[in-house]
Amino acid sequence: MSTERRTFALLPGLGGLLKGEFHRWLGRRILLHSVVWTLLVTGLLWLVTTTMANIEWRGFDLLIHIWWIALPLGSIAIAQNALIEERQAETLPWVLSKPVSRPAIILSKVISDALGIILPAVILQAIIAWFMLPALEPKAGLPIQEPEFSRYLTVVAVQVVIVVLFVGVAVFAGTIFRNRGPVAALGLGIWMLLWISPGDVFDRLTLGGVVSGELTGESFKPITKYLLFDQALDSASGIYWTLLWSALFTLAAIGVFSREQF
Amino acid sequence: MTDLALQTHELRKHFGSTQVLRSVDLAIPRHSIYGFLGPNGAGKSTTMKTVMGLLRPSGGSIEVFGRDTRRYGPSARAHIGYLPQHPRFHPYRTCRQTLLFVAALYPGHRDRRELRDHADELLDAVGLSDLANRRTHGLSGGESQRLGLAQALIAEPELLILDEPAAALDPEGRHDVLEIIEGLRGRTTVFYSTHILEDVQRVSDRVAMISNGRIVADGPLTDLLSGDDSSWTIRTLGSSEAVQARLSSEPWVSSVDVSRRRDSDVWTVRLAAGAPEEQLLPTILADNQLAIAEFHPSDHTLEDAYLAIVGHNNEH
Amino acid sequence: MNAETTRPAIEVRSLRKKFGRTEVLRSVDLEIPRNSVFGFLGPNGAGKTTTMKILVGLLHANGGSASIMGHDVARDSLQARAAIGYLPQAASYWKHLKVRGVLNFTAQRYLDLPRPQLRQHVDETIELAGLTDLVDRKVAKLSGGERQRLGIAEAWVGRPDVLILDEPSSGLDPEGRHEVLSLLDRLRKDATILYSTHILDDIERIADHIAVIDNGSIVAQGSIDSFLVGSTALYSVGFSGPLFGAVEALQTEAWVDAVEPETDGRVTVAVNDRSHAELELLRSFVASGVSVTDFRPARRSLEDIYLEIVGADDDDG
Amino acid sequence: MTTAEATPLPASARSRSTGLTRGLGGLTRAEARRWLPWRTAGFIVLGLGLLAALYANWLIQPAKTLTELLYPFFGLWFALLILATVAMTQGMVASEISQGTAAWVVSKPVARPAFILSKFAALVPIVVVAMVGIPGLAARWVFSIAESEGQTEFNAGDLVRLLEEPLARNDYMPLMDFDVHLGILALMIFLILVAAAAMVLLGCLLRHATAILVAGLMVPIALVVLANVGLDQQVVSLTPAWAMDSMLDGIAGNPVSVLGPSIVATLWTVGLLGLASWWFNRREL
Repeated sequence: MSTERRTFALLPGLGGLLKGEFHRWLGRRILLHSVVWTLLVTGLLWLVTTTMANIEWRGFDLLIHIWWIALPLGSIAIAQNALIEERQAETLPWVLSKPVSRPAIILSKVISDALGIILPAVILQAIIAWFMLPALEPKAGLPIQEPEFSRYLTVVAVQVVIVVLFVGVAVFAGTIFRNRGPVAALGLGIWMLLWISPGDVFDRLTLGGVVSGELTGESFKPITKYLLFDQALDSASGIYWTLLWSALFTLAAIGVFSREQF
Repeated sequence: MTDLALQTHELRKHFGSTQVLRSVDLAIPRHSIYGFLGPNGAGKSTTMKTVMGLLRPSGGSIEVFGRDTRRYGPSARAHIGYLPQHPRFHPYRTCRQTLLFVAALYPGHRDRRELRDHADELLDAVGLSDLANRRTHGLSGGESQRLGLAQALIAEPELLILDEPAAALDPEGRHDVLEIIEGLRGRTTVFYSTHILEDVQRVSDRVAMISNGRIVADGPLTDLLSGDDSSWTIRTLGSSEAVQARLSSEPWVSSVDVSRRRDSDVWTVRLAAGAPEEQLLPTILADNQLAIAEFHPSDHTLEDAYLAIVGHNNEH
Repeated sequence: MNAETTRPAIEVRSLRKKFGRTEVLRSVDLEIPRNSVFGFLGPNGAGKTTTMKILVGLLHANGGSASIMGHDVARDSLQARAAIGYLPQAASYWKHLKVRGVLNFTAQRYLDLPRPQLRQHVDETIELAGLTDLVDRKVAKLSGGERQRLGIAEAWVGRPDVLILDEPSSGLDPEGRHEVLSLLDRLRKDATILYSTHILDDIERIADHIAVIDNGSIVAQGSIDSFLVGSTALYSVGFSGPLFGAVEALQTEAWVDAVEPETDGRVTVAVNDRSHAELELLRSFVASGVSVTDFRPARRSLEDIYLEIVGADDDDG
Repeated sequence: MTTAEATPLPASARSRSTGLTRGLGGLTRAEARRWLPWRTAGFIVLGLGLLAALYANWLIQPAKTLTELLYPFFGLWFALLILATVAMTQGMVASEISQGTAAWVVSKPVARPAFILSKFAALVPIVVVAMVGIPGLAARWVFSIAESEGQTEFNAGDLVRLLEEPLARNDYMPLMDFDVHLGILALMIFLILVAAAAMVLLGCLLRHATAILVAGLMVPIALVVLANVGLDQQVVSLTPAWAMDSMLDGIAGNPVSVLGPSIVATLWTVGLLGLASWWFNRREL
């Protein structure tokens, strides 16, 4: 009763909210996600590398392709829930009646979901692939190029940026839509847009220049060329810009959410 | 430190063109148990939600322990435990985890084991100890309400705001809730809304009534309950028109109202000032066939006071 | 009347239901006569909602049978549901609908009427439930009491033979409760009403039959009079002045079990025949010359009986 | 409340049908009203937006040939459509169950299969018109501009200039026959129907939204894998992957077979919906 209340926290309640979210991730959930991600990413990598003799991608380049499909879709599938789930269960007014600030709710969702994807889908898979692919070379039929470690780290960092972007987008969409459908559709639309990457200016202001590739008729994305062919990363600025975009989406989410009434 | 736990000043709220709160002035003294009454739609829940920061006020001010909630929203809420009208919880947490989650949202550090014991005590107090490890998904309305009360209490707040804490409960559950509120007397300020006037009469010290977005009565319970006592309630079985007619014709009877309640008639007989009250019973008993199930001075209850005040207010 | 029309509106025979290993309904038997108002009582978690959900086909029983207007709820669920209007405990509707939209949708599910007649029908229901000012309000924006009124209107708009209402008056203010009760009272001539509640006062006011469920079994059932008659009843009499041997006079009466003078100027009289007591108890006092100021049942009868029934059952379990 | 007497009901007012589809018509209309207008508009914007983006891509990077453009155009368009379908239909059943509105609807005298089928029935016209029809015709229009070398009322001088080089090189794929174009569109519709039916089934089986979406996203991926993995053609012909295979053929400029794959896809759709109805029928709410 007599506990002195700290009243000057920067984001009141963020610690408790994060604890709650992490508590939810811990245990069976993170295990399940790790298993599913491993099947989807390195499992598929293993399958293709060892069984499909006539495919031209079979090493780290294929890993990048799989990531580019799995990470945005997975991030959207997971983060679309962040607010919609609470809306549908009508728990937001309850949480908001506690001493928590609204930005803390948005941030706790972005941070916990991003970490919940980055750890099993990026970090874990990067480690598995790093050791698995060279070991698969005898079965693969073709030589597997091994990248420089520092470049590999950069590529992994780009994947983190991708996850943060799509989590930010999905959480933002959750503040303006009331159903999962449009939330997921907005995320998928942005993913497609990056894939199509309609031009230089767009490329420089987004990840487009780093991750697009197919439409130019070349089989390799710029980031694959960076990893395996020692080429420079054309629009590295896109990575920083994309981090900025993620921050902007998160701030927009905070702005919209702060005005909502329950 | 101010002596008021909660104070609102000319609080207003409209949704579009609908004025829900016209001007709500509340002053809830520290450590009081304050009942909040009013018809559905009068603005009780809106007032509470506005205090909790779930709705933005259209005008006026709210202070919790002397602090304006618009500037100090989260830190004001650190002193409040709130039970919404229809409590909902994260379906993936168990009842105990829900309490621990809420406790973690309040500032200040508490020993984990102590907190867990506290959570179990509260679950026991609201009668949910059997469900401590059940997920909140699929709790019945009554169970949710009990858990809602427990989570409002877990951080040991200095002000409890309870929106109809007993609405979904059976008589036993209602009794438990009243007992919990009673047990907080002198330590915590309780501001709660209810429709069950009996409950208010049992535990509140003070009552505010709201109607049409305005506070229409406010004060100690005893003030509201003092009234005239020259009215009698009689419940009879069987035909009684003759007696009623005879009674109505007596000069000292000012009115006889009869309402039918299942198989019996409930009469409300008002006597003129200075009437010979001892005459009433013999006059009625003159009819040999009339069976009388009840005969007593009308309880001047909160319900009467409520209906008088709210009904009066609604006419204007 | 032939046999078909005299059968009970709702018949439930040794209904059982388990969730996992938890037995929620052990054996529920109900017989609800047509055009009765049937109050369903019992503590939270006793099985009221589960029973109702089985009747509406939302849950499947593990044993026993139930029928509505002669239609088995498992085999002929559609016909059974066509005869039921149901108000669940926390009713939720599509959030994009307005009040009229909800009622239109439901009316169309039940009734095969041309549009203008259907509309007239919905309008009547709206008026009956006092929703006229709210027809264009989105469901999500309704207050608790308004939502409850919509729920009852929604259950009734299809003009079903049977209304199954799960706590129709919970969350309502005294006026609203009164309105709901008088609405039910008006519907009783057109429908059979089964409703659950915690508020015993509501039952006393309009129910003609009641059943009490506890721990998944029906522990008492019958017409409300059968509950009130035959049991020992206590009356409390307040007086001013002396008693003039009224106590002794009463003790000789056959319908009096005991007379206990209390310390606070009252006398408690235990009787075994309510109607005798109502006719003669007061007269006996007055005849002895006692000035009676207050005469009332010492305990609220139904609450008393309810607590006795539920309490006794809890002791067994 | 008033004491107004209710108008008595004519005896014929109670509808008596007791079939498995009782209430289907009304539920479908109610469901379609939910899709209109916003969600449908969303789909149209999405479809046309993709078209515009591809078009912009084409304008900005003029060095490409039409062959390189057509294949990704149809491929990406289809990918987007099927993903959008999956995204928009993921909550169709599951969130109604979790929010209790499914229980509300089936407490009325409607057959439970009708509840499931109405979800699907309302979707079909929207898929056909908004997601395939309108963008499909728009695409046809764009391609015919390209082929006629700008000889249309859409006289975009810049476009013609940008296209001159690849056209002059004469290495573009000629505009596909209109019936091939239609065949591709038809196969798209059938594939999307299979995906939507799969989403309905997943919505009945799974509780968690993430699980539904992930499983739903696996459906088109599985179809692509099945169509490409080099299975025996007879096995492929038993699955909707036949339609996928056939559609990819058409996109690549080969003759496209529509009838067989359409029938197989229809059978799968019916089967998935039947399974969903059966499952939902025995589910407790």
